[in-house]
Amino acid sequence: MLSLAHFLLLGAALFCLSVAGIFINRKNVIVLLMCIELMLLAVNMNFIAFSHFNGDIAGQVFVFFILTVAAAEAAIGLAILVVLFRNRNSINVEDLDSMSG
Amino acid sequence: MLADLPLLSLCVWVPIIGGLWVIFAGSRVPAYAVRNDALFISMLSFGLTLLLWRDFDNGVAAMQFTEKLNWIAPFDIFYHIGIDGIALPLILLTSFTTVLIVLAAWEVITDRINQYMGAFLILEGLMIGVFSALDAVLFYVFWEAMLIPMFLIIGIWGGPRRVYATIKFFLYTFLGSVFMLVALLYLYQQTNGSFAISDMHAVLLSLPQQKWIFVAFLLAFAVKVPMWPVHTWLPDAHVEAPTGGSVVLAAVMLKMGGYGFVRFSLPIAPDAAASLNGLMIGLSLIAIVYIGFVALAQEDMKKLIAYSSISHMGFVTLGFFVCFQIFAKTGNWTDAAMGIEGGMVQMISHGFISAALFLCVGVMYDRVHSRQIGDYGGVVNTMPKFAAFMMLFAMANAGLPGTSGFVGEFLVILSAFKASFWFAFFAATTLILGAAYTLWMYKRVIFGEITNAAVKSLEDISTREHTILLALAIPVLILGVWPAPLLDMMHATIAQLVEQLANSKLP
Amino acid sequence: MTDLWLIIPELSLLTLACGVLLIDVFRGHDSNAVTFWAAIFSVLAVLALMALYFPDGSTIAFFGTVKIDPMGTVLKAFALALVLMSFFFARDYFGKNQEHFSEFYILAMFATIGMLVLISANSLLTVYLGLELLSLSLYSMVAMNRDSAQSSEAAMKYFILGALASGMLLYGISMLYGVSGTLQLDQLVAYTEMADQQRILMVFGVVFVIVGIAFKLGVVPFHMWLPDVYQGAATPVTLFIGTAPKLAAFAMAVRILADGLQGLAAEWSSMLIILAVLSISIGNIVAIAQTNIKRMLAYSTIAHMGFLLLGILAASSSGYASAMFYVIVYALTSMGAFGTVILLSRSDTEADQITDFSGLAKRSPWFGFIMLVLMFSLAGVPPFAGFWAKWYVLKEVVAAGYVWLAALAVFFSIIGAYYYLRIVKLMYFDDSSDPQSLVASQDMKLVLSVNGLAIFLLGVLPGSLMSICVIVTIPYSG
Amino acid sequence: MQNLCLMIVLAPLFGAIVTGLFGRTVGRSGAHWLTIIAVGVSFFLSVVVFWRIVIGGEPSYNANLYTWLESGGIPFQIGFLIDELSATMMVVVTFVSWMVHIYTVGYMHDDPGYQRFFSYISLFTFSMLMLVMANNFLQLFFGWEAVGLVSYLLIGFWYTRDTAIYANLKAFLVNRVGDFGFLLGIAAVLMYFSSLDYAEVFDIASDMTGVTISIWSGQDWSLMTVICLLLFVGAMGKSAQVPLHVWLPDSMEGPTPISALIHAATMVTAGIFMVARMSPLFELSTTALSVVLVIGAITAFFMGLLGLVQNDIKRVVAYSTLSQLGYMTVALGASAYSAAIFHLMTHAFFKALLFLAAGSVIIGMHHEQDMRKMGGLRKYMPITWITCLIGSFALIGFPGTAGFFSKDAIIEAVHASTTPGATLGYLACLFGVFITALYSFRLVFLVFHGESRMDEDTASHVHETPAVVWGPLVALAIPSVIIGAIAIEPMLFGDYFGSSIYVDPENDVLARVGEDYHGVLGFIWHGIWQKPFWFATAGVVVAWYCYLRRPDIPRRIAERTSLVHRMLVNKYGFDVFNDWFFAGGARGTGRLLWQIGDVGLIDGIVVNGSAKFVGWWSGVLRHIQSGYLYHYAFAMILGLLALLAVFVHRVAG
Amino acid sequence: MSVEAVVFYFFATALVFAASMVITVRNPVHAALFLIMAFFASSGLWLLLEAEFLAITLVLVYVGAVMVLFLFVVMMLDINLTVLREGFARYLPVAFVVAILMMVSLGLIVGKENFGLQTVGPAEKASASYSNTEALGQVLYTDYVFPFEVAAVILLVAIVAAIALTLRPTRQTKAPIPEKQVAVRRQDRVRIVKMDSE
Repeated sequence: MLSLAHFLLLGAALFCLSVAGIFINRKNVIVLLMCIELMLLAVNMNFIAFSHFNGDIAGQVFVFFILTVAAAEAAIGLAILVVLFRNRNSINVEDLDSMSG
Repeated sequence: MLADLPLLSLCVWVPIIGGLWVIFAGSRVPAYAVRNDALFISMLSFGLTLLLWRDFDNGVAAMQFTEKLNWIAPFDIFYHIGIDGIALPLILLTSFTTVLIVLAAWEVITDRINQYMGAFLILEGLMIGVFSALDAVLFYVFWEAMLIPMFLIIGIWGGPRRVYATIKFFLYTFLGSVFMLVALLYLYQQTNGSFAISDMHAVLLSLPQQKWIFVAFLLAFAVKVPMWPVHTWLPDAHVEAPTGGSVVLAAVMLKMGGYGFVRFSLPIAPDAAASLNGLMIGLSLIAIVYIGFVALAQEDMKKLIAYSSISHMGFVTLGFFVCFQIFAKTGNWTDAAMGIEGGMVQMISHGFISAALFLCVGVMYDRVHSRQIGDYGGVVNTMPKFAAFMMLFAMANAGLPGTSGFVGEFLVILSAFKASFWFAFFAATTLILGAAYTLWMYKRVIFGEITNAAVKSLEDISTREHTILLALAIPVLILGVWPAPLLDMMHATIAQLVEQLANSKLP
Repeated sequence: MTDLWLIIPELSLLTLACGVLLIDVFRGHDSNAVTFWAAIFSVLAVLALMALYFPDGSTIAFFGTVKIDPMGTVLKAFALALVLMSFFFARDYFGKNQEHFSEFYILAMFATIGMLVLISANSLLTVYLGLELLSLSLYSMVAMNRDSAQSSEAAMKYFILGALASGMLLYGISMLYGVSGTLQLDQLVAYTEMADQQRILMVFGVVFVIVGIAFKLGVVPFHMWLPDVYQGAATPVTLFIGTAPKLAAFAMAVRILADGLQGLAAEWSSMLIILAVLSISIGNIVAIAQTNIKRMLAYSTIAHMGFLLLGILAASSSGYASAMFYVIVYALTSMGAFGTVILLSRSDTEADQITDFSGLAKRSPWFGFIMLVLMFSLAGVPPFAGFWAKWYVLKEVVAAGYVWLAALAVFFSIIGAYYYLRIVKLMYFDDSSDPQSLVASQDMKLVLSVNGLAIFLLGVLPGSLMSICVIVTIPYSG
Repeated sequence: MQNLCLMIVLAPLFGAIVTGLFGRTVGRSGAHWLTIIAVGVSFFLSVVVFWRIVIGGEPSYNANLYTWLESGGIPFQIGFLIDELSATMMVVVTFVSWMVHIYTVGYMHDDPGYQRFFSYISLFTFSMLMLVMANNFLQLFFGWEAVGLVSYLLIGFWYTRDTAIYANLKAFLVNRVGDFGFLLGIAAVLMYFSSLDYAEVFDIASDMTGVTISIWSGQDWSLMTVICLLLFVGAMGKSAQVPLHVWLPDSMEGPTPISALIHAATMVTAGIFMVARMSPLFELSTTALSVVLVIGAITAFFMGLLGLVQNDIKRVVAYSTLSQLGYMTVALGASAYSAAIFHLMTHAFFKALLFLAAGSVIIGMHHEQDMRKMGGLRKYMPITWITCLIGSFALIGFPGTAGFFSKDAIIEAVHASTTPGATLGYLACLFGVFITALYSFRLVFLVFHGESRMDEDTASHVHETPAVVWGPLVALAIPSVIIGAIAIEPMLFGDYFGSSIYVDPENDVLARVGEDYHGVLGFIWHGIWQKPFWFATAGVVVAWYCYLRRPDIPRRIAERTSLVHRMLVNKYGFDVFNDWFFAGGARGTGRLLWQIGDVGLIDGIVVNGSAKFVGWWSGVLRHIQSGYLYHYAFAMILGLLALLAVFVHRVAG
Repeated sequence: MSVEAVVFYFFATALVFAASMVITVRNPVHAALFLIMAFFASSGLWLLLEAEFLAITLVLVYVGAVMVLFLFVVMMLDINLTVLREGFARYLPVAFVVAILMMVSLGLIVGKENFGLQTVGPAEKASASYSNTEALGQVLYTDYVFPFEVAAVILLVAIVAAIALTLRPTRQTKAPIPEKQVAVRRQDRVRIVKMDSE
């Protein structure tokens, strides 16, 4: 039988992968944006699993909103990315170091 | 009619509001008008404090002229002020010194004179506020707010290393006082929600509690006094400050520390004070002896006087804390009062003397623009009147009987002897060291042949300077010859304080 | 229908924001002034409506997603007032630079809606949506200085880290939801107060939620975005980010922690202790080394947010009151500080170096004095409002039994005092390298003066604002 | 009586204030007339007081004037105690002072600081009167320090002279060392007697003999010994006893009237007066008396020796003063207080005389003080010569002169004393007589007799000084001769001092000496056959031989005994040692403490060090903010992990 | 092993694999494609959890819109692919350690002990007439109407912001702008500098 733990562990694994992705990715900002999508996916997995096992619809509603927000976020993120690329001609994460200290 | 006025509040707020007025209105009027206004305001507030004195009842230990208004209602914080025999002389000293400072700056300060005068007037009001606050929060607000005008005074009108000095001054004192704030907040909890100083006096505290509170207060007050080893801000601040700044620092601001001890540390944590008095006495004696030697090595007049201030303030703390030892030896608390009274007298007298000495240095500095002893010599030849005044103040600084400088030291040494021969022994070394550094400086600066052209072209003191120095000479002499009125003012209050010390506050 | 009246500020602001957006779109490129006045009018109108519909008690509306209570309304009012002030500063700044800037007002208004939603949230879902509405607007505002590489870099960093933080927040929310089975804060609190065996799971969720809150506040070690964003964004944007959203972040913290997780106060207040200590220490220490005033103020913000946490971690109604007082005073003060940076800036140069403040007291005694008031207020020196903020928070920390924490906090505030003093030093003790007189519009000068005087007045008579904070947080005392 | 006393003290004070503050207004003559009249009034009133108390037998007057302050339940008063002792002192002080005032008119004639000088000496008179008339320790200390102040001002009167301003600083500081002990003594008195009033203290003093005080832990000292020794330290300072004598020779840098008034006749005897005043205390401690005696003996002998090698005319007199003060101290140690006061009085007259004579010589020589450049002045300044000779005879104790009576009495008393150290004291006094005679007549012969060694320019100007100068010489010469014969009987052997001096019957040496006393002539006759007279005669003869007959001998002796000679010339090295050890050491300590303690440790390491430390941390910590996005994210992740580790897994575990 | 378990493990494996590839592949286009795969896999899992509406939405919205947007941007920005993955392996160990640590921390909590069948129990199967879409729809416009409106505002902001950020007047030409020239003020062009005479 599948238990809640299965889905939660899967969600946790996705979460960790996305976090690791943000950390190891040093060249491409787009991949960072993708990692964030992954992270949201992990969270959604949790919500849906809880919603299912608790028999409560609220979790799914939350996921619905997360999906909405994620779409908006992606739009703004990519817009910023475009602006960034226009200004610096690079989306290399390592180049984003004009301010420090 | 006059009796209905909130006299004490006027003493606090007239200079503050007057100061703000001088700053803001003064930017559009010529300098002489600013000076006249500032002088008028300072005289007015001095007059108001004299009225306080006139109506003050020496026989009463309780607070007088009390005023109590709601200030911060949610926490029972009141605008609660009042004075007793400890506060009154210090308030008189404050308003008196401010008049002199205004006079001393008369022609000397040309840059932003309105701000200079205004800063000092505001400072005066804040200092009177410190001495009259009966609510711990009100006290703290005045206490800290003082730093701002002082910070600016040193920083704007100071000497070449003024920035270092003023930041050091600010941070040093700030360091001390913030821990006092924590202690006050802690006491607020212990008193079940009261910031009234009298409630803090009454609350019972265990010994560890008292010790922590005592240490927190000690940090605040020891820096202000200043006690060894947290004294190093003082020489720098004094040296770099303009004359008025040095005067107010030495004459009044250092007294805040001593005042804090008698208003807070001793009555709130008497048992801690009793158990830590060895430390306090030790630090006081180190201040007296160590700093006495250090003063001897100074080449800068202001620095020398600054160090001498530290050494003299050592008597204040010695007087305050020696009482516990006396009690331990004699079992008699009335004996103990002498030390505390000696300390108080020493504060007042040091206020006059150090102010006078800094003004003297200021008089020379205004002419020669040097504070180095080596740049002078033979000043008496060109400035005989000045030399006479400075001789008086130098002698007073050396604790000559007949001047106020003697009274406090005498009383403290007498009571220190009751505690231990060696306390008195080390304290009495100031007789030698104090005379040595003061008179040696006097010798090198005033006596001798004229050493250089600058000294040769000196002009003797003007009428204005004459007035200032005379105004200081009179109290120095009167207090030396007849200090009884000053002590009468304080007896009742100190008797009450001693009673508080005698009763353990342990639960 | 009654519910709609409760959210009248949000509704009206949304309507007006859309109206302003339309005006802006149809007026074309010359729309700056019109948009500005329309935005000003909108905010004023909302403020007026709020005054008319001030709630006399706490009401939960919209099926448990919204909570309208006096605390929220007061915070909203202050947030709107701060936004209003920031518009004046922004107009002056952009006016000097001859830029097209009307999006600023529109995005700011949307961000304000986000704040209002966040402030009156009663559900974790509302918290999330309000937060995202606010954050997304802020990301784009930071990036709005389109030709600046620094701005877009800052926006990118802000965006990525913000998304990471909201991911963590969501993960935490999912755990809380999963364990308690509810998203509604008033139900959650009931659950936290009785759950025992599930406690560890709740705490697990709380950790992630705390990360989200800490990020929004800018608390160490979740503060890394803050200095870069403050520096990189155009000054009015920095000013905007540094003021009103802090109120929203505070509200978020109180809503989640107090409204929703009061039963776990023991745990989360220990977490906040760690964060507070780190923030106060690192914020103050690193600020010393800064040469850019915006960056320095960023680190100062970090330290101040640590102080704010001190009030929250007392976990009592008076603690929340103190934190509320703190955040309002802080926002007002830093508004003035950034406002002065704008005052000094000119069309060709940003005045964001600390040395640009040299000799300000001589160039303009009045604004030198205002900045002096602001700096001493930030340093926590009486008689300015910042002192009372610190005083109040410390009082609550001591009341909660953390005397050592109070001592530590004041110790680091001494270090903090140093860099504020340095500004005063430059203004008052040094001579100006720039003899030109200040260029600024009269209305902005007026706003800045009012701002500085408010700090001064609040310093002399802090009682009324304190009373307000105490009264509106009374519901938390039970 | 109170008004009388007030008049006595306030008259000179008034003179001092007026001439001091309004010197320009009153003018030069105004200044001297005013002060001379004021001190004259004071003198005559003192005589009245003396008459009433001593001759008229009125009871002593003891009353408080006002309360200086009250603290710790103890009132500190200002008041007068007029008894035989103070009445005697008042007369001596005012008389000498008056003479000096008159003399000054001539001596300071050309000095620009004329008014100032009168102001100072009047102020001095006031202070000294306050000292002797005090009825309590506090006022005594007041006067004590006040005379010190005036002494300081007067030694440095010629403030442009480096040596003068060096000397006055030194004088003040050395006196301060004495005052240091004195003050501690007063503190001890206050602690154990709870009063500073003489009468109250002396009343209960005898109850305190058994009381001990612990200074080093475990060692109990007798309270009275401690008090007396501390007080005596004060006396040593003021009365220039070894090793606190070093200031007195240097004080000769002051104008000569001052040397006469302050540094010979009055101020320096304050210590002697004080010990006599404290006799009820000193009598209770044999140890203290013994110390006093030994110190006095050392001073009397060794300081006399130094007089032999001095060439400055005033310094010779100064060392002679030191030596004579030693005699007085010896007398005190032997409990012969009246003898000490008696010698104090006679010494005041003849030493003032000698100083003024020396001053007269100096005026005559146009401020030349080196005796090697004098000689044969007898012809030019006969009055000075005569009076100086009288003074010298009095000093060496030539039978019949005032000095003879007082000095012989002291020597006899010491001889009879049983106080430990009395033998040493006796020997020192005896040999001291020889030395005294030797240096005194060395002075006389070198200055007034023999070849003139003046340069011609000086020689052409030398003349007798004006009457205003020699007048006081004469006025002082008279008592120098006769006062001894008049006063010896009542003062030493009668009940002159009444209760003002207390001597324990066991210690009463004078009573023992008095058993052999049979009138003045008998005393003279007796004296001629005693050793002191022969020692004195020998001294005069040796002086005559060495300095008139064979002036080459002294040089040869000096060469033979170069070590001793150098030691004497260097004044036993006290000055060198003090300069090096105390002055240099204190400055060195100060610099060390300042540079290492304040600048190095407190400011350098703690204050600036912590500022630097914070700055360093700031520099380090800001590198965490690397600017890289992934580091930022990493920090957040680590923060999350840490929180998880601390809160979740700790709670779980 | 039940059918559900087989399905779960299949999709879970696919999901984890796809996610791993997203963060490790060199080419962002490939990463985007793997992300799409991940979305598909989770969509499958969500079906297993009876969240049909969301599963469909995920595919439609994400794969259909968001990921296309991603790909569009990737293609639009002319990125030098070769430098993008340099030095990638260096950070792998650290990342690995962090990820493992985190996985352990998370796993200890969300594992069987707390969320196993013994504690939570299997979910109740929905009845055949149950419509996930209907259930969502019912609450969305009633209970969650306020959040729904806020979400709408968020989308509006996204539109406004995206346009405001990316739409800008192209200033490639050097042509002068007369209105700006006319509006110029003296202090914009001339600065009077005071200098001490040498």
